[in-house]
Amino acid sequence: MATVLDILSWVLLTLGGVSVLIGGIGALRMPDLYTRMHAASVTDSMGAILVLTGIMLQAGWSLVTIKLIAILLFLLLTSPTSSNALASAALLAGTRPFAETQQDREDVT
Amino acid sequence: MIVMFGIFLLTLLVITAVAIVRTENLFVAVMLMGIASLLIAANFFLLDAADVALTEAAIGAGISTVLFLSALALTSERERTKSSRRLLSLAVVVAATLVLIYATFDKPRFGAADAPVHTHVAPWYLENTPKYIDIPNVVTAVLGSFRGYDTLGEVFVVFTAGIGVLFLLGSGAAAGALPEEKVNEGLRHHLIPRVVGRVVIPFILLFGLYVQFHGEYGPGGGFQAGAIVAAAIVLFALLEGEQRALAVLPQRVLLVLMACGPLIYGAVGIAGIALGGNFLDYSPLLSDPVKGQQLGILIIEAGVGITVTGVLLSIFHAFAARGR
Amino acid sequence: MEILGLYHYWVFAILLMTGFYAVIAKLNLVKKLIGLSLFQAAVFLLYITMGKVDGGTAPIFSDAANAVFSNPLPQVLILTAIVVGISTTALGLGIVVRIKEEYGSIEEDEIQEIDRR
Amino acid sequence: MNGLAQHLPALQVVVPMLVAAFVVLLRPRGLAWAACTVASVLAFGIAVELTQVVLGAGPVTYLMGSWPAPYGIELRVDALSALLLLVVTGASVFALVSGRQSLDAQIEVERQPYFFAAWLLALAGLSGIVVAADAFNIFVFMEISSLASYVLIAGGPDRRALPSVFKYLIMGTIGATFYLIGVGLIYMMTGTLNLADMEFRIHAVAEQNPILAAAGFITVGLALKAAIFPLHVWLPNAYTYAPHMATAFLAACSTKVSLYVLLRFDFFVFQENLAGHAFQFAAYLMPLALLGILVGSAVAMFEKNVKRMLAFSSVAQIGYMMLGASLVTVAGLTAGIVHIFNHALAKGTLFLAVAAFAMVAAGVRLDDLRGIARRMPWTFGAFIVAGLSLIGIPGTAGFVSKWYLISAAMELGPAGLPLVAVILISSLMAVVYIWRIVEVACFAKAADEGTSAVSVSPALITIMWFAALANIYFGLVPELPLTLSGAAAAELLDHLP
Repeated sequence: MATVLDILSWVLLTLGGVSVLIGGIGALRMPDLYTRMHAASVTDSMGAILVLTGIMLQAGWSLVTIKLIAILLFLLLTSPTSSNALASAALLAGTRPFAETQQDREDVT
Repeated sequence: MIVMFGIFLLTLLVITAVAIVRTENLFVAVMLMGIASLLIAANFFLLDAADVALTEAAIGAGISTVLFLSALALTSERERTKSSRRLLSLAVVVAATLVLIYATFDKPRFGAADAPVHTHVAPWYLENTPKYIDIPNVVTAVLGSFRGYDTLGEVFVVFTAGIGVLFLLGSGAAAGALPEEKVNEGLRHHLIPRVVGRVVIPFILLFGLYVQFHGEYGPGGGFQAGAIVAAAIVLFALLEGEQRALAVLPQRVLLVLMACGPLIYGAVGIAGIALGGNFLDYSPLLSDPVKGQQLGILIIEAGVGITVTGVLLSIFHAFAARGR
Repeated sequence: MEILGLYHYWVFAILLMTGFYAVIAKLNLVKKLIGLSLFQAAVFLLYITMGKVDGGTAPIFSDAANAVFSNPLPQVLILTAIVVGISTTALGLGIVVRIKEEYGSIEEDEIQEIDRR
Repeated sequence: MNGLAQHLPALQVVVPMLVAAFVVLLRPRGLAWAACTVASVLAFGIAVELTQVVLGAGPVTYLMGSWPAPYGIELRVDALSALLLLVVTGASVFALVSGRQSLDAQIEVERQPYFFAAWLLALAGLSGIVVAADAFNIFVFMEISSLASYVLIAGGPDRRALPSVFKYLIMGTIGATFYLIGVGLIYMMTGTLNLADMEFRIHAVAEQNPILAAAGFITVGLALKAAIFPLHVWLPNAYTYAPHMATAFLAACSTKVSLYVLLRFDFFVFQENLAGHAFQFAAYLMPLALLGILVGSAVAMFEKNVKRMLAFSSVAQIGYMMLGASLVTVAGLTAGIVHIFNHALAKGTLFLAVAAFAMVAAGVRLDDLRGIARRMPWTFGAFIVAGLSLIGIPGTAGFVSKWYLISAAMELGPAGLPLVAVILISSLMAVVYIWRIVEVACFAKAADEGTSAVSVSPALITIMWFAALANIYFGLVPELPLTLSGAAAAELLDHLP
C-alpha cells in the first residue's frame, strides 16, 4: 500500500512538474499577453493541483495535509481571479491580442 | 538533493538580481524584486529559518512590492536617464566583491556544528528556553524576551517610518472632503474579483490572527501577522474603494493603532520595573515567572502586530490619497 | 558541501555588490531604492547562512527527540533587519513621491539641473 | 528613589521614546512642543544624574530584561557615554526651549505632532546608541535615529531639502548596512554580539580574513555616518536645508554619536586584536583627518550661505576629533573627546544665532545678513562669542580643546610639527570665514531696513546667551568636560599592553 501511494505520488509530482515546465515555456514563447496568460494558467491549475496532491500523498493523513488542502483551495480561488483581473486590466489599458491584429492586417491587404 | 536545490535557487537569484539592475522598466524591476524576495525566502526555508522565510515572503515580496507599485503610480514607470560614472562604479563594486570573496576563505565551514556561532551564545538559548520561558519556538523566545529590547527598537523603527511618511505626505485625512465623482471606486464594477475577495478576505484575516497567536508554537509572530492583516485590508481597499476601507478603519483610528503598539510594549517594560524587575523583565508579571514570561511575550507580540498593521495601512492610504 | 557553503557566501557578495552598483551608478531615484533593497537583502542571506547547522531543523521544539537545531540568534537579528529595511524603503519612497511633486522628475541629474537654474 | 536610580540607563532611552508615541496622539496640536520639551528636559536630567553616578562610582551597567550579559542585551554608561549623553540631551533641550517660535514659523501646525515625535525619536535613538553595549542593538538604534533625522531634515521649507535628505538616506543606509555586514562577520567568527565579550573572544581569530574585512566595513560604514572626509558629501546640503532648529540639534550631536561608535569599536574591540592598530590609525585615518580639516575650512571660506559655511566647518571639526583619536595617546584622545563637547557648544550656539537671524532677515545667505548686527545686537553678540570659541580664542571652550590637541601633537616631537601647522592654518581659516560674516553684518549697508515686524522671542535670546556664556564658562573652568574626557581616554586606552 505504502509503495503504491509512493509511486502514485511521484507520478503526480512528475506530471505536475511537467505542467509547470510547459506553462513556463508557453509564457516565454507565446506571442502576446493573452496567450501567455493562457499558457501560464497551466502552471496555476494543473501544476498546482498535481504537485499539491502529490505532496499530500507523501505527507499522509495529518495536519500538514489539511494545511495543503487549504492552500489548494486558496489557489483555486485566487489564481483564476487574478488572471481575470489581469486580462481585464490589459483590455482596459488597450492591449490588443496579437492574433487578431495579424488577422486584421491580412484582411486589409 | 537539497544541495542541488540550494545552488539552483541561488543561481536563479543572481540572474534575477542582474536582470533587476539591467532593466530600464521600473515596473519590471519591482516585479523582479518581488521574485528575488520570494527566492530568498525559499532559500531561508532551506536554511532552517522558517520564521525569517515567512517574514521575508510577507514583507519583502508582499508589502514592499505594494509600496513600490504605489510609488510608481505616482511617479513614472521608466528610467529616463541611464547610469552615470559606470566604469568607476563598476571598478568599486568589483574590488569590493573581490575583498568579500577573499574574506570567505577563513570562514567556518558552512553548516559546521563547531563554528563559534553555534558554540558560544546560541546553545544557551536552546538550553534555557524550556527552563525560563517554556515555549516551543526558540526564535520567538529570543525575539520577545532575551533580546526583547531589540524588538522594542524595531517597533519604534516601524513607528518612525510611519510618522515620517505621514509627515511627508500628509495623513490623507483630506480624502473625506473629495467631490463625489473623484472618489476612488476600486474595482467595484468588476464582479468576479469582488465576489472572490469577499470570500477570501475573512480567511486572510483569520490566518493573520492564527499567525499572530501561533507565534509561540510555530513560525509566526506580530510582524508577519501585522503584514498579513494589513494585506487583507489593502485588498479590501483595492476591491471596494479607498473610502469604504477608510470608513471601516479611519485614519485617526490607524494613528491610534500605530501609537498604541509601542505604548503597549513600553507599558509591559515599565510594568517590569514597577514590579521589581528590570525594564522588559516579564517574570514578575505573574507569580509563576515562566507564566509571566509567556504572558509578556503574548502582550508584546500583540503590540507589535497592532503597530505593524497601523503603520502599513497608514502608509498605504497616504500614498493612495496622493494619487488623486 | 564545502562548495555549497562558499557558494552561499559568494552569492551574498555578488548580490550585495549588484545592489550597491544600482545604488551608486543609477540616476533614477526609485531604481536606487530598489538597489538598496537588494543590497540589504544580501546581508540577510549572510546572516542566515551562518546560522545553518548540518542536518538541523528550524529551532522550534517538537516531540521528536534529540533533534539538532539551527542557530536561532541570526534569525532573530534578521527578522529585525527585514523590518528595518522595509521602514527605510517606505520612508525613501515617501521622499521620492514628494520630490516628484516638487520637481516633476525622479532623475538625479535632472533634479540637479533644475536646482542649478 | 534609589529603586528608580538603578534604572536610569534604560529610562534615558525609554522616556523620550514612549513620549514620542504619545505625542502623535495629542489633540490640541500645540501641546506637542510642550510634551517634547518636557521629555527632553527629563532626559537631560537623567543624563546629568547618570554623569554624577559615573563620576562617583565608575561605569554603570544595566541588564535588559534581567538576562545575563552576553545572552541578553546589556547597557553600559561610562565616562565617554556620559559626555555624549550630556551633549545629545543638552542640544535637544537648548534647541527646543529656544526654538518654539522658529519651529512654528517653519513647520505647519497640523504637521507638528509628527515632527516633534520624530524629534524625540531622534533623541531616543541617539541616546540608545550611546548607552548600548551590544553591537546589534547599536544598529537598531542607529536606524531609529537616522530615520527620525531624515524626517527632521525633510521638514525644511525649501524644496531642496528633499533631494538632500534623499542623498542622506541613501548614504546613511549604506553606512548602516556596511556596519551590519561588519558586525555579522565578527559575529560569525566569535559567536557573540556583546561588545565586551566580543573584545575578549576576538583574540583567537584576530588575524583571519573575515575580521580584517569586518574592521574595514565597520570603519567605512561609520565614517559615512560620521561624515568623515571624504565621505561627508551628504552633510552640507542636509544641514543647510533642514529647519533651523533641527540643524542646531543635529549639528551639535548626530555625527558625533557615530564617531563615538567608531571609537568604541576601534579602541574596545579592535585595538589589541589587530596587528599594527596604531599604525593603521596613523596611516589611514590621520591623513583623512588632516585633509578634512583643511578642505572643510577652505570650502567654508568661500561659501555664501551661512548655514552651509557652518556645515563645512563641521566637516573640519570632525577632522579635529579624528586627529585627536588618530594620535592614539591619552592626550590626543582627551583632546579629541573634549572637542566633541566644546564643538557642540560652539556650533549649537552658532546655529541658534543663525535661526534667530533667519527670523528677521530674508534668508541666511551672506547678502541677506547685511547690517544685521545693528538690527540684532544681542543675537549678533552671542554669535561672535560662539564664533570666537569655534576659532579657538583663549578664554573660550574652543581654545581648551585646541590647546590640548596641540600639546598632544607636540608630544610626538618633531613629527608633530606639521600637525600643529595644520591646526593653526585651519584656525586662521576659521578666523577668515567668521570674519566674512562679521564684516557683512557690521559694515555692509542693509538692503532694506525695517522690513521685518518679527522680533526674536526672549526665550531664544536667553538660551542663546546662556549657551554663549557656557562657551566662556567651559573655557575658563573646563573641569567637567576635561575630567570626563580624560577618564574616557584612559578607559579607551587602558586596553593597551
